[in-house]
Order: sequence, then structure tokens, then C-alpha cells
Amino acid sequence: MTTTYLEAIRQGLWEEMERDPDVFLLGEDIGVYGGAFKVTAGMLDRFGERRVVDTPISESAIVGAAIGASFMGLRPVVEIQFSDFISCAYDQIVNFAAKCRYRWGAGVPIVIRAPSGGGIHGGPFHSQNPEAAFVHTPGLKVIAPATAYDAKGLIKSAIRDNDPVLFFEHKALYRRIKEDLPEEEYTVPIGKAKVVREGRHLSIVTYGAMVHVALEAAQLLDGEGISIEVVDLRTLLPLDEETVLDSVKKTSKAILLHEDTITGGLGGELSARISERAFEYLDGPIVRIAAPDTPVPYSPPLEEAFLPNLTKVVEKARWLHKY
Amino acid sequence: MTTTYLEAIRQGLWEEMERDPDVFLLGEDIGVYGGAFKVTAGMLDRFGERRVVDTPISESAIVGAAIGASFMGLRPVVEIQFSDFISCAYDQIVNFAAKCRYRWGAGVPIVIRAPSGGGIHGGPFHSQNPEAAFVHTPGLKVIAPATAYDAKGLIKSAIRDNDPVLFFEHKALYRRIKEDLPEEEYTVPIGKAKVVREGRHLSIVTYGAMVHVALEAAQLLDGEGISIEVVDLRTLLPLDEETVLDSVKKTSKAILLHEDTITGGLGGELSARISERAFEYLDGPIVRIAAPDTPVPYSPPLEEAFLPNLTKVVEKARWLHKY
Amino acid sequence: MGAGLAVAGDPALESAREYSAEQARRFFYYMSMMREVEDRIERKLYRQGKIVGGVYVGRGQEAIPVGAGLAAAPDDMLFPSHRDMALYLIRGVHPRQIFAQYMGRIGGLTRGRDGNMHMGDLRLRIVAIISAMAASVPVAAGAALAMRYKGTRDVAFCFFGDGATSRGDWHEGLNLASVQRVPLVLICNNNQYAYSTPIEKQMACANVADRGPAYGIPAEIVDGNDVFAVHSAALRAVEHARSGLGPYLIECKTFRMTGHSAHDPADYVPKHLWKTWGERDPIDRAKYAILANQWAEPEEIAAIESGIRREVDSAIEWAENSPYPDASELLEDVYER
Amino acid sequence: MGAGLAVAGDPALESAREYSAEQARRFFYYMSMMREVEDRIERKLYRQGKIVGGVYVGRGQEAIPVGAGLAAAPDDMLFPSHRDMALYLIRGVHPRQIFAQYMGRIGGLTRGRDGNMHMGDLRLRIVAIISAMAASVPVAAGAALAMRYKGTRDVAFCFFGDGATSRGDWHEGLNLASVQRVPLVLICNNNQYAYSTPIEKQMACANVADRGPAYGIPAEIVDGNDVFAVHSAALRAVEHARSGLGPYLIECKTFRMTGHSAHDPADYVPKHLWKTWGERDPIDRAKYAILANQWAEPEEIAAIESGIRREVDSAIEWAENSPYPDASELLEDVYER
Ligand SMILES: Cc1ncc(C[n+]2csc(CCOP(=O)(O)OP(=O)(O)O)c2C)c(N)n1
Ligand SMILES: Cc1ncc(C[n+]2csc(CCOP(=O)(O)OP(=O)(O)O)c2C)c(N)n1
Ligand SMILES: [Mg+2]
Ligand SMILES: [Mg+2]
Repeated sequence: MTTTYLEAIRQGLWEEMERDPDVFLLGEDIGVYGGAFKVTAGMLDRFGERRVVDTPISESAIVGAAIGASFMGLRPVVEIQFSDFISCAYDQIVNFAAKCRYRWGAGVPIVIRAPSGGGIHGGPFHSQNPEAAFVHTPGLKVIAPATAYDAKGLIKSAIRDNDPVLFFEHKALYRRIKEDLPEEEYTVPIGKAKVVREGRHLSIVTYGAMVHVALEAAQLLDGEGISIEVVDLRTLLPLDEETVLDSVKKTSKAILLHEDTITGGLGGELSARISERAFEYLDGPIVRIAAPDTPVPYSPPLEEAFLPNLTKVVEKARWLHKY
Repeated sequence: MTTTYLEAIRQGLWEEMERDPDVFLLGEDIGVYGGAFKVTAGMLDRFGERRVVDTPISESAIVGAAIGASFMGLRPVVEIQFSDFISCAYDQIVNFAAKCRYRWGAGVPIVIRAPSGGGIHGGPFHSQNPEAAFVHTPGLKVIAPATAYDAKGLIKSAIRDNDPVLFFEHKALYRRIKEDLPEEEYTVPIGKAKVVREGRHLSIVTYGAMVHVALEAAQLLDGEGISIEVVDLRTLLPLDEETVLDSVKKTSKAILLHEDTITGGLGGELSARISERAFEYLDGPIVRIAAPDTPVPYSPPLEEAFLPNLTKVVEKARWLHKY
Repeated sequence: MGAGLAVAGDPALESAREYSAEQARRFFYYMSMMREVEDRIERKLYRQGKIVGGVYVGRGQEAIPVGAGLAAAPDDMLFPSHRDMALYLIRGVHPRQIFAQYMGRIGGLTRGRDGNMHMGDLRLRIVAIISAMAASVPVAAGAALAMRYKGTRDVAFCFFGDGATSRGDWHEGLNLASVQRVPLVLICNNNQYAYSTPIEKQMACANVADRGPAYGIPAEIVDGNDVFAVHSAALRAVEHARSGLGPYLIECKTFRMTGHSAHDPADYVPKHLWKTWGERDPIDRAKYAILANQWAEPEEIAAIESGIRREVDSAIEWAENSPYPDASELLEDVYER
Repeated sequence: MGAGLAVAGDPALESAREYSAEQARRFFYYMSMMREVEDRIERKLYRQGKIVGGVYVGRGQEAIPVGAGLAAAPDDMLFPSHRDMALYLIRGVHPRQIFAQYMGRIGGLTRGRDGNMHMGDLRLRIVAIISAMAASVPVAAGAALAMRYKGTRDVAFCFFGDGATSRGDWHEGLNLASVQRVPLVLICNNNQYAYSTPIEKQMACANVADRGPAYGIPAEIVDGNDVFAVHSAALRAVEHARSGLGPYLIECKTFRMTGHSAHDPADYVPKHLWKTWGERDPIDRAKYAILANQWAEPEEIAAIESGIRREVDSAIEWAENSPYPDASELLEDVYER
């Protein structure tokens, strides 16, 4: 049965709720309404108000409460209605959740789900990709799945993980990506990137919605005799450096692609690791493709110009291939 | 007259307060107490309660209020008592202040001063370097001076700037760094890095307290015949890429040094820019030296192991020089 | 107001007593214009796919921005929430600019950079919200602080919903404003829902006004569907703030006569509430007061209404002809040039 | 308590009436131990340079953590603020661990990773604060939510200062807790200052308790320097919370008989306040009640006091012999192994 990215997350949540009575959901409009994107649709009916908690508009308190509940042995899964509002809970995440284990040995097994990304004309406050600030925070784990399979497998792993996990779901993929998922239960390990297409001439390292852009570009360039390897990071923190380096060592050229804005985005971190640890293998500059340094604009032509896309990737890939 | 880094900032604030009646101060314990570090000592007496406003413990409201006051033509300078608490105002900074001009043409001429950095045994919540998350935010300017001269000149420029400026003052420099400052008024331009030591064999690009470590290392290695150029970024956003690239093109080797933790820190951004735009000049891997990915520990031996220092820089520089 | 019109002794009549025909007609005009503009946005343009982003309207709540907005002096600063369209109209933003804004055209207040009611203009003394609920509250407090600093007698008006009062920024903003005694008028539209969440899941006190004492801020409750009552309360609030007594909170009891946003059918709202509150429609009630007081003939009312429709028709046409921004504008205005 | 001892009809006597000798002696022991431990930290070890980080103590406020902490059952969760040292003692943390913590040794609760009262132990059901004021409030609300979820009859105790109530987290935490009716006891130490900032610059209402109604939370004010009164109030609060009625707020009026931190001379405090509040010292008052009720002879009291000093002497010695953590530990425990 083909399953959407959204439905895959819902299934993952559902299965974990069935499996473990300590898993519960906390967020705005997740109960009766089933969540702004309907990821938790039906859960209130199945699991009741005790386990599906509609909260006031209080992102900081929602995350704080999840931390507190996790100390008591529960495994809270928070929904932030749009990842743009995660900034309201920033202190709780980076200072409370992220540092407890290190400071005094208290694990914080919480998951914070947040629909992120552009391409839906959401404008400056319903389109952001806030992962970079959290990838910078030791103690957090950060996930950004690109496929329905990974989304389901990773949300399940996130819930079972004993550290705080941020789970960025790409809104534009929710209903666009469909796959046949296995009947039987499975999980996908946190911290493992995946080579989603093998290639010889250059590597595109990416995650989230951009994985699909990279694959399209690879497909298209195949016809031109350019063989592209695509690495889907899947987990952004901890970074699976090995898979990235192996790929770049093989192809000798790297494009780092993300939808988030360029300066201070994840591309820099990847570039630095490659140039520190695979310098001798490089046959060309490490290239970043990312959104420019502006807020996410609303108007379609501006948003289109803002988002990395097939054309931009293809052009850069051609250039780098020739280099 | 030799002036400390702290006193230089105080002078800069004082002069701007004298010059422009629209400049005013807002923060916790900045009035009667003169600020946790005494940067605003004496200001209440001189300028009165109207212009030196002691606030409740409400970082988000303090920044928000500064934004609102700036809309009315004032030029608020906020003090965040320790930069660690800036995370409580994160949403106001990255979503309100940073995006107004782009969205609807409203400039936000505010300055947010925040004592940051370790080396004073402040532990996980009084030692952080939170610049990276803000360098990632289009619309903000971010400053981190290393010298008394720059601190004074840059705080004055920050106050006169028409965009929101974050001004990270390194606590460990407050009373440790002393210089003779010019009698006459001066400012230091935002967005300009400075080659603080010329050299031929490799470039260390750094900022804040680490500038002094880099200079010490350069001095020491000079005796070994290794000639090191030190670039002090001074402004972290917008980045003065040109000065950085010029230096690396000259020396062909780069060390990126910062006190902040490594993953997702500023080193990645610098590395990416160098490798994109000076790849052909490189004679060795771009190397990062930064704190490891942990909270800032309290106990002296742990903090010492955590912070980048002379030994670590010298070792890496020797290694890279030989490369 | 259908049933309402027939109700004798409608409270709107009481509250309208001190008002003039001209004032009443202004109230009616702005409320009707807001309704018409938003109806077109939500029920036409959005459904036609001409508006690609989110759409949130204030149907049924028009008395709040109109009553409060017309109590503000031109130099007072306005901080609208997402259901206060009339504030823009009152400040002179033309409907065509609003339609262009929603359609992402350069004729909009943000030239396509932002959408829907995320718009402002400092020259008109109206500040654009950000999405994060209540983030404007401390910002408005700061604007009010600046007014006192500058020695003007201006006031800042900050609008928000019931749900927004749960956010930390709301608390910090009210507290700072009150400690500093700044001239801030706080207008809550309590429409009893925050998206799908009913008020009893948002707060454990009966009224938003019950929160005033926590800040030493006087608070009153007003019928938010009665534009005369809202206007009178706003005048009291402004008087208080302008005379240096600090912030003042008005809670307007109302109801959101539509979904949270254009895509929300609001099935979670018990049916009877639509009926009850439909009978309290603020525009119908104003119309009733006008007719009952003989401030206008039915034909004059009809003429105002058809005038509004014509204005809106041509505004939409104008907006549809306004070009999209060019991609070359993407990188501008992140910083001062 | 000097003057205080001579005061006839000291209110502590009234409030002590229902208590036993054993209880009173326990109160006295923990308050005295807290005082002694903190005196050594602030006035000896810090000045000797043996403690390198920040030092914040609760001198004069000991009745609050002792009175409230002893009203908690062993399974209740405690969320101390930075002036509640006694909570650790009550939960069985040994003074030597506390000294080692302050000195950054591995014998401390955080093995040197964090300093001062930033310590916790889930086995002892005591949670470490982070520095950001009031951040623990929603966390405590969540712990209380989990208690209800699990069907236990436990309660969470959250401690904070007057200044912390200005923060958004405080508001969001109380609101969420009350909407969810979770078993949360909120204990405010209102020492009238936040660092150097007096209460009138922090809030525009007279009492922190005045904020209770904003959340539908019952709130009472108690003499925070009277351990019996604090204990009684905490019992009422616990009873309320345990029986499913939701959060309960206690405001303890008190005074910080020292600077904000060890390096703060607190010149901003008007001199007369030191005198007034010095006469209300909670330990002196408990001692007076014990003697007046003949719950102990003066010699017994003296024996307790000297026992404490001896305990503390050897605890310090132990801590000073506890090694610093090895640099090799730096990278451990960021994530689960
Ligand atoms: C901080 C934050 N969290 C979540 C949202 C998503 N959201 C948008 S409007 C809304 C409900 C607002 O309710 P209320 O304040 O009562 O205003 P109303 O829409 O009823 O006028 C929510 C949850 C948001 N905009 N900001
Ligand atoms: C969010 C935040 N801002 C600033 C500080 C710095 N700070 C530490 S304690 C304190 C005063 C706290 O006052 P109060 O809550 O009354 O507690 P008290 O110290 O009086 O017990 C301040 C401003 C902080 N810890 N957290
Ligand atoms: Mg509402
Ligand atoms: Mg206090």
C-alpha cells in the first residue's frame, strides 16, 4: 500500500503509542483537530485525552513540560505547529534539554516534531528551516527525513532514543512523496546517512526535500554522462561523517545542498569536515548550494528564486564536473 | 591613558549617550548597580532613569521593547546580563528584529550587548558563545571585538547603525586587556576584518578572546621560523570575506580558530567560503580549532581542556606548516 | 441582523446613545468594508487559487478593530493582530493594497515579501505582526515607552487574541509596560477559540480581564460585538493611558464566525454557537442602531453597501493587474542600503 | 535572634503550636545546617579562592526550603531555585558532596561539570535548575503532569524568587499547569529583590500571590521567616495538589540577608532593612520557639550547633581531598553511552 510521508510519520507515532504506554503527545491543536497538518488525526479517539494533550499556545512550556515528564519516565513527543515557532522554545531546548545529561546525568528522552521548509508559499514565518542552530547545540540529535520510509523508521527510533531529538518534517513532502512501506515493523537508525544513488563523478550531500531535487538532477545529468552520487544525511546531528567522506573520497568532488539559508547553514560544517579530512582527495572546490541570506519571501516568484531547485543544482554540477 | 576593554565599551556608550539624546539603555541591574560587570556604572547618575532603564527579568520583553522603541526613532542599547540568557529572547531577535526591514521596510536600529565567553569558571550557563545562531540569521549584524580600541569604536558604530546589531563582549577580556586609546573621537567600521599580524606561512582567522591566543602562538612560532598571519574578524556578520580570502590566498594555509564549540560554529562557514573561493590557492587542509561539542564545563581542569589555547594552536600550526 | 434586527432593546441601542449619526455611519462603513474585503479574500480569491498563502479573517469581530481603531488618534501607534483588518483601512491603507498584499504583488504593503495581514507602514503608524502570537506585545510596550521618553501624549494600541495571552511574551510585555507605566492600550479579542482549542483548554481563569490584576493593570470586559461599546471602552482606556496612568486592558467578548484560516471548516465548533453568535453580528447590530435612531434611511445604508462592493471590485481588479515582484528584488533590503 | 529572642508573643510561637519537639528540632537542624554550609561557602571558601565560580546563598531564607521541603513526601519531586540548599540536605545529599560540587571536584553531584547549586539527582527526586530564571517552572509542570499520567499521588514542588515571576516561562508554566490541573506546589521566596532590582521595578502588583487568580490558582501569603508557618502552608498546598485540585501558590515574604552573590556587597539595600529583617531571622525564631516550648534545653541546642560545625568541618576536608575531574572526562555523557 503506498503511504505518504505524512501518513508514514503518523503510522510511526501510532505504532509507538501502541507499543509503549509511556509515549504520549503534547502540542497545540493535536487532539480534536488532529494537528495543523493532521499528522495526529485520529489519535485522540484511539488514545484519549491523557495521551494526546492539547496545550495552550506556549511553546516554551510545552517543551519544558516534555522535559519534566521525561524525568518521570515518560517519553513525550511534542508537536511544534510550525518549526518557525520553535524559536519560542529555544532556551528550553538548547539550555535545558540539551545539557541535562552532561551536567547531572539526567537523560531527556523527548522528541520535538516540527513541520519545516518552504515551497508552500508560507512566507517568512511558515517556511523556515531552523535546523542549523540546533545542529550547533551539543546534546541534541537532529533528524530531517526525505522519504516516507525513513520518516517512519526514524520517528520510531527518535521516540526510543534516550536523548532529546528534534525531528524536522518537511511540509512540502507531506503529501507529495508516496512509497510502498514494509508490512512488518522496522526502524531506521539515528546517525546513519544513506547513499541514495551511486555515482562516480561527484557527490551531492543533502537532506530533506532537497534529496529529491538532487536525485532529479542526477537523473538528468546521467543523460549527459555525468554520474552523480547522492548522499541523504537523514540525521543531521550526530553527523555521519564517514559516509560523507567515503563518498567524496570516491568522487573527489562535492556539492553540499540545502534549502536553509547559506551563511551559517549546515553546508559550512560539511565543507569544513571534508576539507579537513579529505583534502587530498579533492579535485575541485567544495561547492554549496543553498537559499540566499534573506527571510523566506512569500510571493511565488520570489520564493522560487529563493529556493534551491533543479536548474541551480544542474548548473553547478555541470560546472563542477568540468572543473 | 590605558583603558581596559570594559572601560572602552563604557566610554563608547557614554559618548554616544552624550552625543545623541535618542540613545538609551535598557537591561537588568544596569542602573543603580551599574550592570553585572559594571559596564554602565555611573550612567544612571549622569543620564537619569529615563535613559537608563532597569527592567524586570524578561529578556524577550527587553528586546521586544527595544524594537518597539526603535520604531519611534529611539536607539536602544540592550544589555543581556550574560549572553547565555540571550536564548530567552531568541524569537524576538531572529524573527522580529531581523526580518522587519525585509518584510515591510522598517529598520530596527537596536544594539544588544551580551557578555559572552568562558575562562572565568562560569560553568554551562555563564560561559557560552552564542554567536553562531545569529550569524546564521539574515538581517542581523554580529560583532565580537578583541581589543579595547575596537570595542569602543565598534560599539559606537553599532549604535549608529540602522540595523539590529548583536555585540558580544568577551567577559574574560573585560579587565585583562588594556590599551592606550586615542584622545579624539573615532569609530571602527562594521563589516571590516583586520590583519592584526602579517605573516607568510599560514593564516589564523579568528575573533574575540582567541585573537590574543593566535597572536601569542604567532609570536612563539616566529622563533621557529613559522610566519603566521592573524586575521581578526571583528565583525562576524556581515563577514569580511575579502580580507579573509586575501590572507589565505597569500599564505595558502588556513586555521580557523574560535572559542565556540566546533560543530556548526563559525569555522565551518569560513572553511566553506575559503574552499569555494580560494581552492586553487590552498596548500593544505583548512583546519578548525574550536571547543569540543560539549556544554562549557565548570571545573577548572575540564574548562581548560575545553577551551582552545596556546598549546593547541601551536601544535596545529606546526602540523599545518609542515604539511 | 436577521433575528437580531427584530430584537427590541438590543443593547447596541443603549451603548449607541451618546453617538452621532456621522460616527455611527463611520463605524458601519469600516465594519462593512472589512467584511467585504475579507469575504472576497476568504471566499472568492482564496478559493479561486488567487491567494496562495494562509488567510485568516475577522468575520464577526469587526467591531473590535473599528471601535478601538477609531478611538485612536492619528499619531497613536497600532499593533494589529491577525483579525484586525479594519485598522489598516482606518489608517488609510487602500483595499487595493490589501488585495495586492494577499496576492503577493508589488502593489501590496510588503511588495510580496510577506503575505496576508503581515503588513505595516511606519508612516501610517501601524506595525506589522510576526506570526509568533503575542510577540507584538513587548514591542508595543517599547513603542509606548518611547512615547513617554519623547514626551508626546501618544498611546500605543496592541491587539491580540485570547490564545495569545498564554504566551510568555504577553506576560513579559504587560509586566514591563505596567512597571514602567507606559501609555499602552491592550485590546483582547476573546473569540473563545485559539485555532481549534477552546478557551477552557487555554486558561483556567474565567476571563482574560482576570489577568489584569496580576500586573496592576485595570481591565474591563466589553461586548465585543457592539462597536459603540468597544469604542466607548477604548476611549476610557486611551484617556487612562494618555494621562500617564499606565496600561489598560479591554477584553472584548466575541466569536470567530469562520474557521481559524480559510482551509479550516471548524467542525470542532458546536453548531449552536454559530447560531447564537450569528444573531449578535456586529454589523447587523450597528445597522439596527442606525435605523432605529434614524441616523440613515435604509436606502442610504444600501447605497453605502453597494458603494463598498464597487470599491472592492475595482480594488481587486487593480490588485490583479499589479505585477509580481521581480526575482531581482529578492536580495534587497535585508540591510539598509 | 538578639532582639527577636526578647520579643514576647513572637508570631513563631503561634504558628508553632501544633508542632512537636521532634519536628521543631528537625526544622532547626536543617536550617542551621544550611546556614553553616552556606556561610562556609560564601564567607570562607569563596574568599579563600577555593570556590572559583559564582556563589548564591539563601541566608535568612532557610525557613522556606526547610518548611516546604519537609512537607514533601519522599517521592515528591523537588525543583529548587538557587537559594534552597536545605532541599538537598533534606533529600540526603551530604554536605561533603555540596562542598565538592562548589569546588568543582568529582565528589560533587555533577563531577565538576557544573557548579554551585546547579545540581540534581533523579534518584533523590531533585532536579537541577538551569540558570535561566523560571525555566524550571514548566519543567516542574511536566513532571506533575507525568505524575497524574502515571496515576501516582505524588506532587511536584517548584521553587523560585520574586524576580523569576517576570519571565515568560513562569507564566506559561503556571498557565499550562493550571489548565491541566496538575499536582504542582509553587513556592515563591519573595525576598523583595532580584539581584539589585527592588520589587517595585519588577512588578506592579503588591504581591506575587496577586498573580494566582490570573491562572485560577489559589495563592496564599505566608511569613517566609517562620518555618512553622511555611511548613503549615506547604501542607495545605500539598493536600490541595495531591487531591487533584491542581496547582497551589505560596508566597513566602522574606529577605536576602546578603548580596545577590558572593561578590555583591549589596550597597543598594537601604541599611534599615538589614536591621529589620535581621531581627526576624528564621533560625533565631525557631530556636526561640523551641526554648519557649521547652522542646529542648539550651545545651541541647548548643550541642546540635556544634555537631553541625563538626560535620561541616569534616565535609570540607573530604571535599578538598576529592580530586578534580580528569580532562579525559570532558567528552563523556553528552549523549547516552
Ligand atoms: C507562537 C505561536 N504558536 C503557534 C502559532 C499558530 N497559530 C496561529 S493563530 C493561532 C491561534 C491564535 O489564537 P488567538 O490568540 O485566540 O487568536 P485568534 O486566532 O482566535 O484571533 C495559532 C495556534 C503561532 N502563530 N504562534
Ligand atoms: C533569564 C535570566 N536572566 C538573568 C539572569 C541573571 N540573574 C540571576 S539571579 C537574578 C535575580 C533573580 O531574582 P529572584 O528571582 O527574585 O531570585 P533571588 O535571587 O532574589 O532569590 C538574575 C537577574 C538569569 N539567571 N536568568
Ligand atoms: Mg481566539
Ligand atoms: Mg528575589
